Amino acid sequence: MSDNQAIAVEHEAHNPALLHHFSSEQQQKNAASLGMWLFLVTEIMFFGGMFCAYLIYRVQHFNAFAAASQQLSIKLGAFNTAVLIVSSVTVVLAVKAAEAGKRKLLVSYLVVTVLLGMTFLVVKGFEYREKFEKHHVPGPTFNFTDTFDDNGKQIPVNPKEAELFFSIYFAMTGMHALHMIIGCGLFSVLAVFAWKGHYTPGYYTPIENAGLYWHLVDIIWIYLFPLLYLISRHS
Amino acid sequence: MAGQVDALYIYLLLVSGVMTMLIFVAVTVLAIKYRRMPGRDAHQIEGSTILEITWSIIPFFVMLTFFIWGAVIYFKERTPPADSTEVYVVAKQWMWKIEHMEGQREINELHVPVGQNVKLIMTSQDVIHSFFVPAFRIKQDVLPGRYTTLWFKATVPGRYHLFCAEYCGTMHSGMGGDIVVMEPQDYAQWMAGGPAAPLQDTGKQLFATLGCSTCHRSDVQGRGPNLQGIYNKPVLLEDGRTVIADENYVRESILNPTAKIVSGFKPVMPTFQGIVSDEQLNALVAYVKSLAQPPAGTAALQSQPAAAPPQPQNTQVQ
Amino acid sequence: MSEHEEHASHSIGFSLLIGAGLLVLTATTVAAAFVNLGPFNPVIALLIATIKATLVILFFMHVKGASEKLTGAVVVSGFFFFAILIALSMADYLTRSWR
Amino acid sequence: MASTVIPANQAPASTTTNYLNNGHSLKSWLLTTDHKRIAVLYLISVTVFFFLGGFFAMLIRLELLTPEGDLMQADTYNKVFTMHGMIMVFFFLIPVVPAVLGNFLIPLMIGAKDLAFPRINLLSWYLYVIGVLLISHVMLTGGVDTGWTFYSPFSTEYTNTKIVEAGLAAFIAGFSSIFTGLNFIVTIHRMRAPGLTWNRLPLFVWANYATSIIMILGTPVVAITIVLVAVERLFHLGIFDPRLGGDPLLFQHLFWFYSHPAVYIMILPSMGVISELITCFSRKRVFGYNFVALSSIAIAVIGFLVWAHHMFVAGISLYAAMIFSFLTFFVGVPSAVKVFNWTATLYRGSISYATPMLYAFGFIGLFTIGGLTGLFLATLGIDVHVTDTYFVVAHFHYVMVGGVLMGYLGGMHFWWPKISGRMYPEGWAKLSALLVFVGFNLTFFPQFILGYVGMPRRYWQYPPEFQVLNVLSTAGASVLAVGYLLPMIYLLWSLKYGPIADANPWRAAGLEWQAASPPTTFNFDETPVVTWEAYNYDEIDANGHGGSH
Repeated sequence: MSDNQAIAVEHEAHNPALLHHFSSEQQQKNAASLGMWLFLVTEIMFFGGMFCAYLIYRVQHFNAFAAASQQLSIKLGAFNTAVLIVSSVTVVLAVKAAEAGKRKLLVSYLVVTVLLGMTFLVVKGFEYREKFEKHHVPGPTFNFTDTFDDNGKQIPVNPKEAELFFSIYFAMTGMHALHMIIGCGLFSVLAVFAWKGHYTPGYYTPIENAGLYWHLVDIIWIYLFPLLYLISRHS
Repeated sequence: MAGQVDALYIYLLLVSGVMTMLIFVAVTVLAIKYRRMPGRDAHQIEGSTILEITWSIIPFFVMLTFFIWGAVIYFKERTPPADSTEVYVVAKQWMWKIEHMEGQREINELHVPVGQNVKLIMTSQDVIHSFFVPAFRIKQDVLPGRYTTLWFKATVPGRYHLFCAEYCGTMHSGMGGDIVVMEPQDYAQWMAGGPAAPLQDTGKQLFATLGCSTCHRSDVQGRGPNLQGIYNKPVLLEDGRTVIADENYVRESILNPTAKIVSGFKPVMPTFQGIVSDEQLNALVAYVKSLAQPPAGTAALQSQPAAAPPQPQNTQVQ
Repeated sequence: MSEHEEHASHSIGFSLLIGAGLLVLTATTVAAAFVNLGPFNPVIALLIATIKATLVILFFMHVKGASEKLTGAVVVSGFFFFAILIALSMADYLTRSWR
Repeated sequence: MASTVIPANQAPASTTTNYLNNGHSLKSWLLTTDHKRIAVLYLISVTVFFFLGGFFAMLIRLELLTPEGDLMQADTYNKVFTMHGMIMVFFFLIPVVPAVLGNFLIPLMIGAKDLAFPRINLLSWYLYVIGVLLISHVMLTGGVDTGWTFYSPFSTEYTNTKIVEAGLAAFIAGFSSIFTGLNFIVTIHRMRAPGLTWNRLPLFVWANYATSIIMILGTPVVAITIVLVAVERLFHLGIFDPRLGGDPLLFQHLFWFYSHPAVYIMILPSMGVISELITCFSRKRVFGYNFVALSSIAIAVIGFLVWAHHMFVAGISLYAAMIFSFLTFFVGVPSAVKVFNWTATLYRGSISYATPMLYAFGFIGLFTIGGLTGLFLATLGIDVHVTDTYFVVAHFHYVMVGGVLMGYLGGMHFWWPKISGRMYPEGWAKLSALLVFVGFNLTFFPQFILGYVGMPRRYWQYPPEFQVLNVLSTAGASVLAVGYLLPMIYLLWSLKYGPIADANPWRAAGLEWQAASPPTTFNFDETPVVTWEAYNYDEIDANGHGGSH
């Protein structure tokens, strides 16, 4: 490992964050950015599989999807959408603070982002609890016989199809929530590192890349909200 | 059909045999002719766009002939002639249950008369199976929750292997049987051997006992659509789409009545999922289909003693 | 994502403006859902979602103004292959049995 | 001018520091970030799993020696072929060429010190190992019996074997593959040596680039599909459950969206290897460089448009089947272009029959058969009859074993001097190449016939009329087994007793041959500057050494 150390030492003079196998900081930064974008593409395809399933079933079972969708709370869904959008803004501000070398500002934006993320998760948790109480969680206890339209008339959708909707709902929002949890963890770690002064105006790639991740998770929710909550609400 | 598949197969064998020989001979000849020898250097060649285009386009057009011929056969294989005898097949781990329209039932054996077009309407009670008769060159997966169809015409009497070709668990390899192709008179004799009421009669009884006939009336439009003659006809739906009322549509309308609501009707029909078995479903479907031929259908109806006042033909089908 | 792009990028005020725009669009999509537009309801919902996603990608994720075309190419290819997944599987479902 | 070119034929003294003797502790291997050491770690692990998968293959062939199910129980047989499939697909074929040869060679070929993300590279290997441990756990505690395809609803509702664990193993191995692909793409974009433009890249690099695209775009879809199967089993979320109106065919769509392109993940890197071998051993530039390079990308992209040709009898719509059949023939074109170009490269060459070249010849032959029988399967009318029979089994073994393994073994022999610093014994190597070729054809050619006469795949017992062909196949399998065991033995032997290899024993083009054999930890003392086109064998032969001077 002597070579390794020698080269590492040689670069130490320039920037401690520059890894030995890169020839310049720019190359390293560009590599990290491209890597992150490729990772985001894998995320698109990962959720893409579920969006594909959703779309097919929505076409096949539209009436049941519409009926089941009306059991979701638009208020909570819209509130959560707003929370995520605001958190995306705070991420942008965090990146700008890092760029400007404002350490305390950076830390506070990161903390706010985590708090907003947790708000989202808590609200989501309340929604899930409601689903448990109303027996709208797929499985042996699932019950969907008590749906009524505006005139108080029972809508006779096949409960099995409604169960399919809630299966998709839990799969998609659950996977999204998992990504939120990961994002919150990520930003918490970054906040600690930022507090310790790891990031400088010359090196804040982790903040930028974590930000990209957060925005993508936000975008996924931007699609999930109308697709899951807003099916045929006007009738 | 087997003959057509074989003809295409032979064509493909010839073309790819020629291609394979071409490559093999070229590689062998070149490898020997240009083997390394002292004093002889390689001669550099960059490539040739004309050659590249040639050997991209020619194979493509050859492959196009494969596609067209193959698609034509496939289209025929998937389009049962109108005069087919229908047989219902229910697959389950690990057996084939067969129901003839005449009510005959058999397991792991399918008796058919020679020269008759036979259409199989198949569904599975559990996992995916696949109905494969190598001698007829046909195969179709059998799925839970819907019908798939397949047809064939046997031309030579004899016993032919029936295999399950989609892996379905422990005894997948034991889920086989025979297609017994018989001369028409032998077949008639065999058919006479069983008791059994025709499938649509079973369906008709179910139609009454399940209460379908209270809404799906034959004389007037009830709360559900009149099912007289709807089979294989286009149906206008409430959301503006038009669908063909084939077996799968009838089946879906019994199990998921609200999925496709007929224009002008309300989604009031309850689901029969979990209430009717796959065999009963087959009988109901057979009954609804029998309503498509009014003369025979009505005749059968009239001979039926009416248990409840107006109970004729209708099934749900919203 | 390179440095000069960062500097050329938008001011804090502009980012806040985009954020406000996203919130307005969210309100719009909720409101639109309660108006009966027939078959256009899902179209409107998806259109608004796509506008929002595009805003986030272009301005929050800085794809607009990125010195590198590659980032854009990566994003586009991601959505392109997703579209292939959707389009070709729908090609099956929409042409099944009920012709 | 490139100042770092190490003249060929100047063997580095065995005392110099190279990547192999730079640290001997276990830790120096297990915590290495050196792409070459990680490649060696992969080499060891995929070899172990290749022979484990091969062992299961032998069990299958032995069971099929007789028509009755006599060697093992039906359930055992089902688990055996499932493990054979899972191990070979997820833990051997997908990682083998990219993770071993690609990992080792891509940085060397593009004049970089390492991959862009060395630690992620190590993470990939650890993910692979976790996958391996999980699948071993599954194997030892009861196994899985769904086949590697996990078709729903059998996998979701009916089997009581360890689907969730096995799925998790494939899921984790999938992420290993995603990270490898990500690493390759970034490396190839960002780390090329000065002067190494895209049209000077070795075709092996192009092939791995195309492979990486598939890894990144396809793998996540199968990952989520596996997750959905797992949640269906664990939490009753019935996404594919027909009782809820879910569609088992949706599982197949999502599964094959990845798993068909996955076939190209396997074959493309081997195709890249063949391009390197054919040029070197005919001392020729490749015929039609641009077409060979772009055909890799074309295969990767078109490969995403054809998946439902696995589902022609599954119950998809008539029209969709026709679309997918039509699109499938488009993949045939770039594949054919490659074969034609390799053949044309031989023309007026100076062809040597060294072992790697024998494997390349074998590859062309077997891939031609494998590819052409693929056209049979793309043809709707034929597919209906032969799908899910031994015809399919034979076809994909021709491509995956005949193709991928021939390329891999050819590449392994070609770069063995670079990897180990030793030469392999040529005589034994030629013998094993011959055994593999003969054994392979004997094993799998009868299966084409077997399939056409109607023997379905995944059969534990079969009607007696199929026995003769099955016996032939089993006999071939035993020859094949010897053919695969031999290289392992003599390559291990050569580590100690093989003649020491110099930096460029084949006088081959490519930057990797300008590094020492074995290379030092950082590959090149100084970043090389490339001023020559790929495969400049005329210049090399004129100058007597690599590089352009």
